[in-house]
Amino acid sequence: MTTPTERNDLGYNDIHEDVVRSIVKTGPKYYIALATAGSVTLLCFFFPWFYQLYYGIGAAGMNHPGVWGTYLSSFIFWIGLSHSGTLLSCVLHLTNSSWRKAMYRSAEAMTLFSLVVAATYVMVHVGRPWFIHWALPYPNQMELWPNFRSPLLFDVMAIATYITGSTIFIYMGSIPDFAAVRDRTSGWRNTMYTLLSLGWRGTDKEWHRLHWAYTFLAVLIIPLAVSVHSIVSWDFAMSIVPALHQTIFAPYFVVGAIYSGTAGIVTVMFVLRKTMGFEQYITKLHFDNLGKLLLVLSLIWTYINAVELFTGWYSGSSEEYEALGYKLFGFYAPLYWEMILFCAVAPLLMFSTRFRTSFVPMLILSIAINIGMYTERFLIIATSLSRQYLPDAWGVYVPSLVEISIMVGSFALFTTLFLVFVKIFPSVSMYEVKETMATPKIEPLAPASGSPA
Amino acid sequence: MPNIDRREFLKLVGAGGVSVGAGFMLRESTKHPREYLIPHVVAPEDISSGLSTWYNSVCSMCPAGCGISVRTREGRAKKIEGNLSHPVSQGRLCALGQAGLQALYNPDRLTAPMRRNGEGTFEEITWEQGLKQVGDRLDLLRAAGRGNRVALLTTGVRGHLAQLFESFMRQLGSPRLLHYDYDHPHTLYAANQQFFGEDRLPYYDLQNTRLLLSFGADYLSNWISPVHHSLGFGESRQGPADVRGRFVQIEPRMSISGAAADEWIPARPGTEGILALGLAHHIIAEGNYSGADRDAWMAALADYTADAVAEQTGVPATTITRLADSFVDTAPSLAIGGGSAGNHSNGVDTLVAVNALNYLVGNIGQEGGLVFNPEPAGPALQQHQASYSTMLELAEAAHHGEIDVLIINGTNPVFTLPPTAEFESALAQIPLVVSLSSFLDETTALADVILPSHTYLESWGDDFPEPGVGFSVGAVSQPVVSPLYNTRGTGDIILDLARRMGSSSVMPWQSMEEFLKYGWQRIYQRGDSQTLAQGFDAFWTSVLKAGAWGETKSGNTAFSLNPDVIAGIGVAPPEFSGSEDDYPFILHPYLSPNFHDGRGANLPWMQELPDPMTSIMYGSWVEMNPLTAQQMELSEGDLVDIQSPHGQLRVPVFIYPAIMPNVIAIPIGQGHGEYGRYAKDRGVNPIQILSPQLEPVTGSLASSATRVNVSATGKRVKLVKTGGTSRDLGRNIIQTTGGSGVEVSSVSSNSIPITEVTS
Amino acid sequence: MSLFSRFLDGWRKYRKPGYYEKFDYHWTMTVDLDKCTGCEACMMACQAENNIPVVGEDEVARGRELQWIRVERYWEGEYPNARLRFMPMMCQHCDAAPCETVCPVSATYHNQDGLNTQIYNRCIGTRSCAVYCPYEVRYFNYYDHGWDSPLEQQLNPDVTVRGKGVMEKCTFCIQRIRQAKDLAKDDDRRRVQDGEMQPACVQTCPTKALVFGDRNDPESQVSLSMDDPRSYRVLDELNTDSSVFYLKKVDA
Amino acid sequence: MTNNVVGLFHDPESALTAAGELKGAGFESLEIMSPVPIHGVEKVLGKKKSVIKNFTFTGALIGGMSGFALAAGTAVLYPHPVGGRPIITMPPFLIISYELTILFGILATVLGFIVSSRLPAFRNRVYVPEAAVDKFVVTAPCDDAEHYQRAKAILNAAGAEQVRKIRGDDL
Amino acid sequence: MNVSIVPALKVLRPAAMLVIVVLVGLVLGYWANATFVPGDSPEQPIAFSHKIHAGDNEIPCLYCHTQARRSPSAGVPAVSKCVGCHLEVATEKPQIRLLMGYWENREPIPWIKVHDVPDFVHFTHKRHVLANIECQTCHGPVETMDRIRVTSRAVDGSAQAGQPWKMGLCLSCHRENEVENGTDCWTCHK
Repeated sequence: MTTPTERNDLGYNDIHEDVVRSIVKTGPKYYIALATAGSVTLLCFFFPWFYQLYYGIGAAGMNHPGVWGTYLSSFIFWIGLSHSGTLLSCVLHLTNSSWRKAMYRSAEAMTLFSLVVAATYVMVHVGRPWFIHWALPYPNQMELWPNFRSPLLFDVMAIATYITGSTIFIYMGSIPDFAAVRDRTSGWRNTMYTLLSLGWRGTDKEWHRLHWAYTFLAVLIIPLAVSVHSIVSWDFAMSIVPALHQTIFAPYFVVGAIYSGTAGIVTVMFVLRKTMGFEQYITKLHFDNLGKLLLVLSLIWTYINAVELFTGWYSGSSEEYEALGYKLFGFYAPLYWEMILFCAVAPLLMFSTRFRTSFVPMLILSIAINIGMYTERFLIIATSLSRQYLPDAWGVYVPSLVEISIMVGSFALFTTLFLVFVKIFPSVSMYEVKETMATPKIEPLAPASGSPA
Repeated sequence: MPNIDRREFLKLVGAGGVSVGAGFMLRESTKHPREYLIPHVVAPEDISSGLSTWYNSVCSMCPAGCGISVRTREGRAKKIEGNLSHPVSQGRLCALGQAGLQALYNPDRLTAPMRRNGEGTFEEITWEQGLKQVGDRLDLLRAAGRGNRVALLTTGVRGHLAQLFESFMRQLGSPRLLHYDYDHPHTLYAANQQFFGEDRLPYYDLQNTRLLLSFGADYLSNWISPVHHSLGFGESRQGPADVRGRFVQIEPRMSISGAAADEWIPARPGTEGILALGLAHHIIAEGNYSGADRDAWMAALADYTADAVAEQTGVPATTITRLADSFVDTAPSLAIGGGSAGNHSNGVDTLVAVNALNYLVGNIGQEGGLVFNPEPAGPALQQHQASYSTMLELAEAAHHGEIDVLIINGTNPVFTLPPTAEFESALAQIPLVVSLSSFLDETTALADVILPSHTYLESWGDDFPEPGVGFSVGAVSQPVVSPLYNTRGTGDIILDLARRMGSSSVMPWQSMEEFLKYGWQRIYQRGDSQTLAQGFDAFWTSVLKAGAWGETKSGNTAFSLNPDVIAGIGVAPPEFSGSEDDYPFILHPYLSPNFHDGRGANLPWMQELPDPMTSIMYGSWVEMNPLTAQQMELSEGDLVDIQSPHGQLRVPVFIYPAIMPNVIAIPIGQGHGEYGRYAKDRGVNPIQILSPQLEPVTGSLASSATRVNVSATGKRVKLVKTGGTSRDLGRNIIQTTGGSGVEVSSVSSNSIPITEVTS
Repeated sequence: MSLFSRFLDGWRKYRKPGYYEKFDYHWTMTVDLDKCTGCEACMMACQAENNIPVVGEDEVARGRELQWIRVERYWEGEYPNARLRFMPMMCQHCDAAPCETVCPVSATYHNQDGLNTQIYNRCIGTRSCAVYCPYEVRYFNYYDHGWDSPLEQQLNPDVTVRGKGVMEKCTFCIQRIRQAKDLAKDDDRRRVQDGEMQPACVQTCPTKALVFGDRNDPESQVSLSMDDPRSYRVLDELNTDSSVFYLKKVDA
Repeated sequence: MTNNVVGLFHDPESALTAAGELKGAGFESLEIMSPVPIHGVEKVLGKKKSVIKNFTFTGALIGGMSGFALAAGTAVLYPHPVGGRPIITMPPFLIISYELTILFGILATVLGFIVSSRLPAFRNRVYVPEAAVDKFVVTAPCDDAEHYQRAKAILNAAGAEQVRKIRGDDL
Repeated sequence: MNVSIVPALKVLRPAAMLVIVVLVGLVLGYWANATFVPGDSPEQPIAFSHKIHAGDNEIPCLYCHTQARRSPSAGVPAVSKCVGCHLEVATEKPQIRLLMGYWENREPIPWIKVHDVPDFVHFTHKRHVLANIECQTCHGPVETMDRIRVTSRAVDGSAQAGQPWKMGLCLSCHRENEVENGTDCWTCHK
């Protein structure tokens, strides 16, 4: 087993210090970043949203055939981004991969916050968000309940479950670390961590219970995560719109989600590494492994895309044929080819180990992949709705300024949440990193090329 | 209880207080806003809250004269539908008729009398002021024996309002009573006069016809009585179980009727009459006409052989002979002509030729052919229809200072006359221009005094549809709502002015309602003994209730042709102003299905109703053949300059698959400079560039005889339209049957095309 | 207990597909394409009857028109043999409607008259029904549309004015159906008679191309019309089991 | 309140040895606090059985059933037929059941964890902050000085860096 | 070192107290408004008493609300209807003088609507009256009220004073009586 740390001379204490410092010591740069992200959120996300609430959803660019637009593609994007964090973490936990341990906390946080942003997007998307509670099952005097046959309601249930599950999962994994931070803080922080850590002491019994609870959660969350994105795909696939009504959509969405989520992790890893001083914990190894994963995912994704085109073409159905042809050569074609370049062609660079282990190229690629994946979601909605059964009702949808602003703002919202997160949660799991290290000795080990078990 | 120190306690008390207040306000804000129940002071008989009341009346949105039923609730008109018992509309109504509600509730209505003040703007005045100003002037002129310096220009009203106008002008001693409408079919009247010797339109029995040849008449959209024609069309198509009527449309640009037809035949603009004579020639040459005057016909039509006609019209000779043969073989059949075919320099000749066609196959006076109408039951009137040249005369008289007062009612000549008529400057020469319009249209905007009239839904009136439906029909238009604004009925205004001129002895009626009742006495007298026994009041009530009155006396069925007519038959090639080299395209302006001659443009519903053929809303466009557009490298939305010898317009292009390559078409109706917020500054008005070409017989404007050239501007706009792709791409969405080789089960099918036409 | 028995009762009854054994009335419309001239009187009638707002030029340019019934136009052939065909397209009131299943709040469902309902005040505006509808006849209120005063006085008091964020569509003039049933009840009549009630579009159609009635009544005009050999349903291959039948255009 | 003897070790092996010896010497209720989970602790302090899996299973079961009951029950309470499907439509309701199975499973697991690990701590249990950083700590309750001395000796012999006496609340 | 969460909870106690006080305050304020400032019985321009008319004098409801039997709306009587009796009856009372003032000025009386449902509810009086449902079932014991106040029918069928109409109440009655199409949304919402 390889250790995740770059240097092998780190002791338990060093990690402890590094992580606690990342929480307690806050420089002006952090505040500047937080203020910037916060104000961008307000200005680009909440302000346009309130404008839209006041005047109606017409503030966005939706129209008659294109009743869905970027709000829904952003929703899928964020849900997709959420897919790698907790899911990957669970899989790696169950397979006992040690390289997971330095990165999984922030990956899970990414899951959680992208889910929050996605859930917010549901509110942004619907025409009358002030009645959104009608989609929740609760007893009311109208004796009306939501329609449990609707794929949208599967979504509601799945996302609610996924948010709950992810929150609990990240929290549970953090309890020992909260306890560790608790001992080093005072004042309100101490109060907070005392409560968050629930009085954790690290006894053998507690570790044992935590281990099992954590494992069960991981087992439960893997099928959940797969179901979540399948269900999101069913919002589309259960319609009879040409090019949406496809059986391959569930795996397509799941793979796409993991793909974009993994790319998102690479981006977040890079940023954390640079800004939080985690160079020792987030290493080339992580990028290398994530790169391999990305490469595999990109190949699967490309394959599914090819299959989608092939089946559409082979079906001989005029509607399918037209819709797919429109995707390739119609109004939105530049976006399609951009997507193919970013998501299918560019990732082939990762066949090179040198590329995988270089930080900046990986960052650029990961961002490109996510741009491509956003485009993919946009195209799924925009092209299919533009070319449905009745040619007389065809039309084109173009996003409005409000939509673009809210999209930009959603990234700021995500960043804001993440910035708050890094000051509350230990963004590297201390105890699991310690676990992978050699047992502390009085004299630090001499740097060695091999790694002790 | 834990210890709480004083400060803490005060803090809590404060917070508690604030939140109690917040809770209080929260509840306050959730309370239902206060609504009121406003009772009547005295309960009216015909208004029951929560229940609809229906009133029958007459539509005035176009000259067809459909009967309407208006649904009202709580004294407000809610919906206009066709009156089931009215023989013209039979319960059906077109889009424009239904949008009449928006004329009533139009936010841009004139709400009170107005006068132009020194600064050139309008200021509100009282009715007394306005009527006094006009009445005094009229009285002065009448007293001075200069009543002929007064002109009354009205839209084509019928019935007792027309009679009222007539007697009013008679009191003034002025012959200048002009009924002017852009769309009035002068040439059709003239052609019928010439052929049948009757200055009245016959009834075209579409319902029973088995083959209709329409030469340019857009009978389903704007021609004479579209709703009634539509009823006939539907009935002929799929009414009887065993036979299906066949419709053929001949015109340079496919109209709604062309789209509905089974066959659309493009003929060069202005050559429709030649084509009709070509058919006639073939019929006679094939020996299918055996009348005594066959030789005279043969002589008159000698030049119109199929090949010669094919050359002139651009319609293949085979098509001509095929049409002619089926026109003979199918009985009853009917040929109608009008619209653009009548708006050429040879308009009257063309329509005479169409009548000749009917004559030759014996369609005249036949069911399913052309049926003569009896004398309308309404008051006997002289013809006051003003053609283009009449309007020119009026303008000239005004320029010469011969007109002192011009009263304008409901017509908008500034919009519907080409600028070459110089009507606008003529208005400026007239010292007192009085408008009785409900809206500030282009003409009213130039008036000196505006005495706004009720809309038709607020006022009394009556109508005797012209042409009738083969028998006499009349209907009373009654107010269905109380007036919204400080306006008065046109008839009431005229009566008031008459009183002020001291004409009370001749025109003693206090109101239009009274005058109507007086006039309808005469119609009541026509009734049978049973009706007479019940008295006039019962008759009046029943007419109001039914919304229609009619009697089944038909017109004469016998017809003999004046032999002189035959010799005069012949259609000259159309004349166009401008040379073909400079102006390679022929402009085909057509009445918009939505706006008619522009009168519907102030109705938001009509503005947002897609044009049936193109789905365009809210604007103007020029239709071009795809090949022409391809040659000129134009595509949909490209702005082009349309230049005629008399003006220029800038319009976006719409590629129209069914228009002749050298013809471009622009709908009339948009391009208003006034006429309220919905109409103003939207699109273009093709009348603005028409050449003042006349039809020599009637003096009407040959509006389809303008040549233009088209030049690209390099600019583009996005056409506002609802339709996406107008090809079904083999998806078989609109399915068809029939033709040959299609198996149709025979039981109870009303769908098998029996009328086989060999093609 | 009653809740439980209701549930048990329902369990037996409600597991059959379709749920309704028979619709009380099965309102159906036929559109004779051979008669339709594309005059759009139906569109105007619908707009007037159902308080459909005018959205304005800018909104139409963005593709946000509201038309419960629209006239689709398809060109065929090229000049000089070009033909234009019209097809009125309104909510098809499918008995197996894709739009109904997807609504998360049951704002649209099938009622016992065989109608595809749309309950405006329940709608939360997910617009998914519009995506699922293959006929694209569901229209969305992107804004609160106003009426320039006094145009609001023409509003039909029997039809709710829809606010922003609400989906709307053709109802077969449910207010008229309800009123006809109401009157039928007054007369101790058990059923609404054929022709007693017509939606606004059918009522006004100048060529009588539209026919409306109860399919359950074999004598009704619409039943006869449906049985015409020309009858077909648009996009029937999608198995939406729609209640609007089109009669093929005769190509003669 | 009880007194505890607490030994701090630098590595887990010595802590485990010390714990084993303490146990051998008759000390009960031993605890090992550590910054990371230690392998082999069960060999020394005896096998632990967790009830969490029972919680998870029960929760999931209840979740699945209540998910279906929720979907089917509410559908029956106010039937809204949609798309020609039965009121109780199996496939979608099974999806709802599936999601609720997982949701309740997760919630029950958390409950199981809280119950079985006796968290959150409302009392001040014996604790050594270094255990959260890098020390492995063995604690044993000892009532009197004699016990304490004995334990201290054992711990020191096992290589404890420090031995302390800490008062802590009862569990 | 402390592991117990109790001290931390104690630290949070003031904040928790504040939250509790605020919540209690909100509820209290809401309740106080709902109870003591009833908007459900507004003061009318004329203090018309249903108790005197419908109760003491036993005038049937439909005598004045003539529309209820044939229209969705029950209607309020025209001023002339009031005057019809009060030209003779109780002419000297101040409220009647008020009424005559309106009559003489030919002004309608701006009655404030008490029982109101949202605009998207299309309730029809006609069907309910023809089904022989007592007016009191929905409007409460009007004949005992000097000033009319909002009343609704509770699920058990009793009158519920001060409570506005809720959809559940309509539904429960429709279910109980197995009204034809009684639970079809389009019966009331269209």
